[in-house]
Amino acid sequence: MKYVDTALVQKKMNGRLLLNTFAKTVFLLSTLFGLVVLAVLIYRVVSDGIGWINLDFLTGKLSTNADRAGIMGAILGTLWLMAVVAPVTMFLGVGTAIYLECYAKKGRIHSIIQTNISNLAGVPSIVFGILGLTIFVRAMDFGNVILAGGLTMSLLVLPIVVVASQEAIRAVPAHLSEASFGMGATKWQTIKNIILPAALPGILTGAILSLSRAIGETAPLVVIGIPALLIPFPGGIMDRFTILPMQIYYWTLDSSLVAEYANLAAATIVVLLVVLFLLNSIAIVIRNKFQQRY
Amino acid sequence: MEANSALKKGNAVNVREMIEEKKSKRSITNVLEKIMPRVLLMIATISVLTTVGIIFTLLSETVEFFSRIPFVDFFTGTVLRPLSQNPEFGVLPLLTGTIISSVIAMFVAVPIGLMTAIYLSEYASDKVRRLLKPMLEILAGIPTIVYGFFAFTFVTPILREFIPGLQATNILSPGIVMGIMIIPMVASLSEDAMSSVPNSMREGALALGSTKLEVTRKVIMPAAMSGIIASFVLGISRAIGETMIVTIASGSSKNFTFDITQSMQTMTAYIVEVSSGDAPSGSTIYYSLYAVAMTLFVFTFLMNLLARYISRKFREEY
Amino acid sequence: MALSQKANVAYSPKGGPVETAVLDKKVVYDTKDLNLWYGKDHALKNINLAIYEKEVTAIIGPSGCGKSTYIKTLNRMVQLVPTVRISGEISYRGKSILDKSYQVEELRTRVGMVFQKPNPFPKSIYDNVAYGPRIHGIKNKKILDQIVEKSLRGAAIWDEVKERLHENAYGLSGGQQQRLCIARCLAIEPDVILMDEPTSALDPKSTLKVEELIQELKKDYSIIIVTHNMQQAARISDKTAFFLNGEVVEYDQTDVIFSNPSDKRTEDYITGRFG
Amino acid sequence: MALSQKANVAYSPKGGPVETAVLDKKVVYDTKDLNLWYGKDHALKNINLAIYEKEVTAIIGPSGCGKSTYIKTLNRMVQLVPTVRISGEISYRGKSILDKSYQVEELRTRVGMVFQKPNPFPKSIYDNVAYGPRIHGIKNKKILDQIVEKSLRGAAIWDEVKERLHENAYGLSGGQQQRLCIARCLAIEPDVILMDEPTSALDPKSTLKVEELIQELKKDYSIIIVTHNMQQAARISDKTAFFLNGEVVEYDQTDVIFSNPSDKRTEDYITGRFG
Amino acid sequence: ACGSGNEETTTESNEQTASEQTEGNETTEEATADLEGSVVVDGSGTVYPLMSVVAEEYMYTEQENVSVEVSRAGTSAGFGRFLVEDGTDFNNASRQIKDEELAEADAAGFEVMEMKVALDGLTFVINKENDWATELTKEELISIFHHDGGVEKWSDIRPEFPDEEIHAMGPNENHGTYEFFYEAILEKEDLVDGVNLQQEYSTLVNLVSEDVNGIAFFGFGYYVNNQDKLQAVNVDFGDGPIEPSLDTIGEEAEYAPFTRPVFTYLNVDKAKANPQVLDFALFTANNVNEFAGQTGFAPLPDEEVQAYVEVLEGLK
Ligand SMILES: Nc1ncnc2c1ncn2[C@@H]1O[C@H](COP(=O)(O)OP(=O)(O)OP(=O)(O)O)[C@@H](O)[C@H]1O
Ligand SMILES: Nc1ncnc2c1ncn2[C@@H]1O[C@H](COP(=O)(O)OP(=O)(O)OP(=O)(O)O)[C@@H](O)[C@H]1O
Ligand SMILES: [Mg+2]
Ligand SMILES: [Mg+2]
Ligand SMILES: O=P([O-])([O-])[O-]
Repeated sequence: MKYVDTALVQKKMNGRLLLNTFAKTVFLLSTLFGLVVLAVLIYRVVSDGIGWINLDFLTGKLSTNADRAGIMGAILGTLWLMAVVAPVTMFLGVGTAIYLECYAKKGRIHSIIQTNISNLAGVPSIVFGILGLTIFVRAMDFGNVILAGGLTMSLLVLPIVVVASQEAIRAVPAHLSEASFGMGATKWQTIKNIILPAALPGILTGAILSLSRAIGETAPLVVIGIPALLIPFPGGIMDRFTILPMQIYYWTLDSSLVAEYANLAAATIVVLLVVLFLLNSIAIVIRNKFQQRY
Repeated sequence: MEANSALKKGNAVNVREMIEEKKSKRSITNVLEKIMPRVLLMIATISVLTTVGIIFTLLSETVEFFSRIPFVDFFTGTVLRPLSQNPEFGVLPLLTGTIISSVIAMFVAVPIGLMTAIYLSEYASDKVRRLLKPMLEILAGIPTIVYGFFAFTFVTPILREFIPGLQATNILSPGIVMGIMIIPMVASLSEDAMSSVPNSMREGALALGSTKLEVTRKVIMPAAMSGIIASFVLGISRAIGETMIVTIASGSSKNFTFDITQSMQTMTAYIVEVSSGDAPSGSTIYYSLYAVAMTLFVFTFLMNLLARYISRKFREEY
Repeated sequence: MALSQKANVAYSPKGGPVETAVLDKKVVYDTKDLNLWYGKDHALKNINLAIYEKEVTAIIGPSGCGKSTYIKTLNRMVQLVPTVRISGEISYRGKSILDKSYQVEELRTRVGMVFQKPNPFPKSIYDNVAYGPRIHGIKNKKILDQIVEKSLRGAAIWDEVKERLHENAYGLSGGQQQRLCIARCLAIEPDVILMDEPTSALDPKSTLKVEELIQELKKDYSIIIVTHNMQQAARISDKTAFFLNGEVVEYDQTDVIFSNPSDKRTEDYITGRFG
Repeated sequence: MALSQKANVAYSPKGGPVETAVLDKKVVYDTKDLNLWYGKDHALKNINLAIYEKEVTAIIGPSGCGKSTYIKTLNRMVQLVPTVRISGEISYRGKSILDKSYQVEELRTRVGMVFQKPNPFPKSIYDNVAYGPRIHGIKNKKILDQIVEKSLRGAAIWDEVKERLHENAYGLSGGQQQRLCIARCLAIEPDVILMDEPTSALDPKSTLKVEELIQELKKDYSIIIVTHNMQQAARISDKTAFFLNGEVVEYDQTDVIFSNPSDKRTEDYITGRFG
Repeated sequence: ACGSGNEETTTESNEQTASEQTEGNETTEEATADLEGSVVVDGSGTVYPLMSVVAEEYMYTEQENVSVEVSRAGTSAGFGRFLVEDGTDFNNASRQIKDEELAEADAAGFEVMEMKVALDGLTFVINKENDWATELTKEELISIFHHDGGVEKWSDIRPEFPDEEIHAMGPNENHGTYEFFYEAILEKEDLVDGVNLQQEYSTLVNLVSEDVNGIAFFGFGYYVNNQDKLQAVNVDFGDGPIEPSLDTIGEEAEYAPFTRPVFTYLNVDKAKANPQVLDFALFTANNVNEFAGQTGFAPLPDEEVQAYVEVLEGLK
């Protein structure tokens, strides 16, 4: 007895194939949707902003006067912020990763820390802002200075560095550390001389990605409080500061006060995107170039 | 080879002796060996302390808030007038704002993200995938402030062409843009889930004469469902916590409404508003900041737990 | 060994015309001058083979000789590998399947395949078997029930699973899973069944069951089976092809191959001198 | 086979006293009633073995029989696996190394190890060899230079690499890498060298080189070598232990094991009847 | 030169005023740059455009080593930061300080000096396409925002107006503008239900510019800079409709009922302790009139400003 009617199957086949082709097209279009938005976004920002980008804009001081306003203060603020975030996250992130991967027994402490890190990664950035405001700005009384902002951002991006470093450390083949132990090296010697150097490209990649996240974050700093007008350049970690995204934020808000501010905001976005693009390219280069094949 | 052993005998360097000799000096190594685990444990504890710090700061001020505003009033109140002469603190306007914007975002991110994932995992050739995936990841790396600007100056005006009643600040436009921002996250996590369905499953289905669409719908997606759903939940969590897009593009009206053409405020935007106002500590509005932040924290925390639970509990055994 | 029928030698090393089999057996697959490359890797070299209806054809050979590649060419699954290039011709029931115009989906509904590792879908036993009929548009619950039962019976696993049709297929043992995969394949009533080392992941008892099943199935289906296990080939197949380095060294009646091979390399392989 | 010396049988299945070797050979390692578990998995069962100075001791047996586990116990590397539990005793030069009080780092500076897959560090050739001396506190550049040269000569690779000492070790061929690993091990002038299938990842030519090297090294070092390859054991070792399922089935002079084994299982293994 | 589309009309005339005033002021052009340190200014968003320009000018031309940072949390919120120990140096305000607030300063142990910096006209703005509500009486305006005004639709005001719902908007309670409106104009009666109160003036500008039925109030400066997007309601205070302009929003002028002074408050103790704070206060007093016009404020009478200069000189 035949249940499967070959003629019927044949008849339905064309419809099924058509549906498949149709779906494939729809899926491709969906994929392209995101890219089209990206292109539009970049085009918009660049066309609004590119005319305003020149050396004076990049190196000038902030001003209420759109024609002479510059973003050097925000650039320096961003750099200073990185100067806090980079070492702090590297220290905390890599330290935590080493502990988790090399020292912690797979037990309670390990799982507490590990779970905690993945939870921390999901905490909204603005909540970190409140933490920073309460702890660094107020309780420790730093005020709304670079150090307070930097420490807040460090905690915010810490999970990124930890997870990336863990992966990098885990990717160092066991036979390398075994060889080191086999020579009578202690654990710390092995970590320091073998594991960390081998994991470094991965760690750096993670660190750069975390920096690029920190550079783009605005919400925590809004909470911490950044002055709308701050002209002098920051000169140290205890100075007040502004950063590129905050400048974009204020200029966007004030575009109703002075229409050109919208262009300044766009120009600043272009600068910010270029910085991010460079950082990510560096990360990719490091990943591709220095990744050792064992 | 004989030369080698000769070299060994005649050699001035006696490594063994030197090692023995240096052993006395190796106290630093030994000390390091002892203290490093502790130092590293301390470093690792900082991430835990961060969480504890978050919970502690939020909780202590929240407790004070609830001593002034009854718990029930806060969670059932539909009026939020924190700065008014006779303030009212109902969180429902913020909750609806948050939920509505997240739902809109997911309406964008779920279908597009999922279809993107399907395309990348099931249809695209290796070459195309390697090209498209990093480009999509750029989308995830764009600062949210840029999206806020985009929503406010580009998406809203376009939408207003089609939706006449749409206000200049509204929840729809930031919702859509948040959705766009979340697409790469949903796409990438779902794609991971689908790519980890073993090839034997695909081959089995193809060998029965299925089209790729059928393989995807009937075999791959059911098998990867837990990962896919987890990606949605994480996407929602991300949308709930997103701040700058809504702050810029949805204004700060505290309407309790379900009309997406209106300006609404989310929990995150409320926190921005109150803290840009820099409420004097001690005032109820100051404490309300923490109560709202606590609510937000609990919300996203539960979402993250849920996502983890789903992807762990319902992981398919192949 | 249960070889009873006799047929002419179907092997034609020079690609010349293949002699028709006696006993009214028709050629299902005819392969002519087939060459296949994975990128630069020449995996199949000048294959010429004719495969007959309602027989079990075994393909043996050492690892990497191209056995899997060959049978995956028969339902064009091999083309899922993007780097694959093919020349030559395979005709199935007289139609050239390597033609772009030949719909693979249709080919695959007529040619079932069973894989080395059992690969049931992560669904219920019932849904596994009903998968094929469903995608081909059969929705009627009653008919599906009948198909599922018939296929599971056909795969000699009905009695073991009839009480738990709606449980997940992963609850079955490896041998049961493999028979389920065979049932899944039977459900679309194929003409040919390709099997790539279907028992290599199974314990001896399950292997025996599947071998018995194959003997049963050949009444209705043409079966091509790849195996590492020469005893198995000898036990269950009617014809055997010996592959080496992508070439067909010898193709003949199974008893001929195992008792009186004409090629020295075949003999070496069968007597365990390499592979 | 280059076996010239004769020694008494050192194998003592019942764990009784091991007879001392003639020819003034001292026992380097003495293993008594060693048992080892990976979690619940009983990987070594009642091992009793005495290993002698300046000899090559080969350990053979089928895959999974515990060879690697055993030699990794000798420098306590096996304890890097967290689930490992050990009972019994191993003494090295008279001291019990399984004691917590015995410093593993010290043990490992005296007992070098060479692994199955060449595993140079991703550093320069020089730094690879200098690694051991450096971690043990030798910083003096001149002394390091001497050590590096001497060790590379000792591992018979000096001439091939002397021009490129500061290039990355991954530029070397597999066989060179393995000899580099041996050089790295020699740099701290160990007493014993443990080798876990040191040639299994190498081509025949490199294998030959390493085998010659081992013959050379045994003048100065005691060598314990795990190998899958029975010909290799027969070629290079003085004594051979045959492991099966975590037990020592037989331990004797290599020529005895290969020509006149006392256990049926040993004979089956050596003649290739299993494994 | 920081206006948008309206440069030709306002800015040029302001520049003239500015240069005239500069002649009378010897201090302005000499950048002595002998002071350093920081001056922290917070408070009113209304006053922000004026004070930020003053601060910028001070840093460019007067003391380049002094950092004057200007924030704009809003008048009341700014007082929150000002009236504490070690708070901000200045607080801008678009309303007068309250007695309770003064009491807080006492409690914190410092003296506060009030300086008027300019005059601002509370401006009601409507959409460009709104052609019916361009002239309203003061009472009609109040009825739109008053909770008891009985007005929901335009047609409730005058029957010939469209039968459409009015969308009333304004700055939120963080702002002095709100409080001025609430206290001085609504006489502490609640605002209409459903009024849309925003933190950012830019949001209000956008909302009204895109909403035919919208009406919002804020400082004149935010209107001046957005004349291309908005139109102002001419208010009839009884003697015919008055258009708010720099000329009409003077203290004695026709728009006076909706005119209010805007202030900055100085922490006197800090001024005494920190020369740069005092110096900036002096600079502000001396120069604020010069910048009032271009930022949308009417300047104060010269005598009034001069009085501050004398008081400040006395603190040295
Ligand atoms: N996807 C692929 N890409 C590239 N080369 C492949 C691929 N699959 C198989 N090959 C190569 O083609 C040759 C034949 O492989 P095939 O899998 O057909 O061998 P086989 O006879 O089935 O071996 P086994 O008994 O191990 O399954 C081998 O050299 C193999 O390396
Ligand atoms: N890290 C581990 N954890 C758990 N079990 C292990 C581990 N390493 C080895 N085993 C088990 O211990 C037994 C002995 O393993 P071992 O690696 O010593 O075998 P071997 O003789 O070296 O085999 P091969 O020749 O394959 O290297 C095996 O059953 C193996 O599965
Ligand atoms: Mg195969
Ligand atoms: Mg081993
Ligand atoms: O910003 P305000 O001037 O209204 O306080």
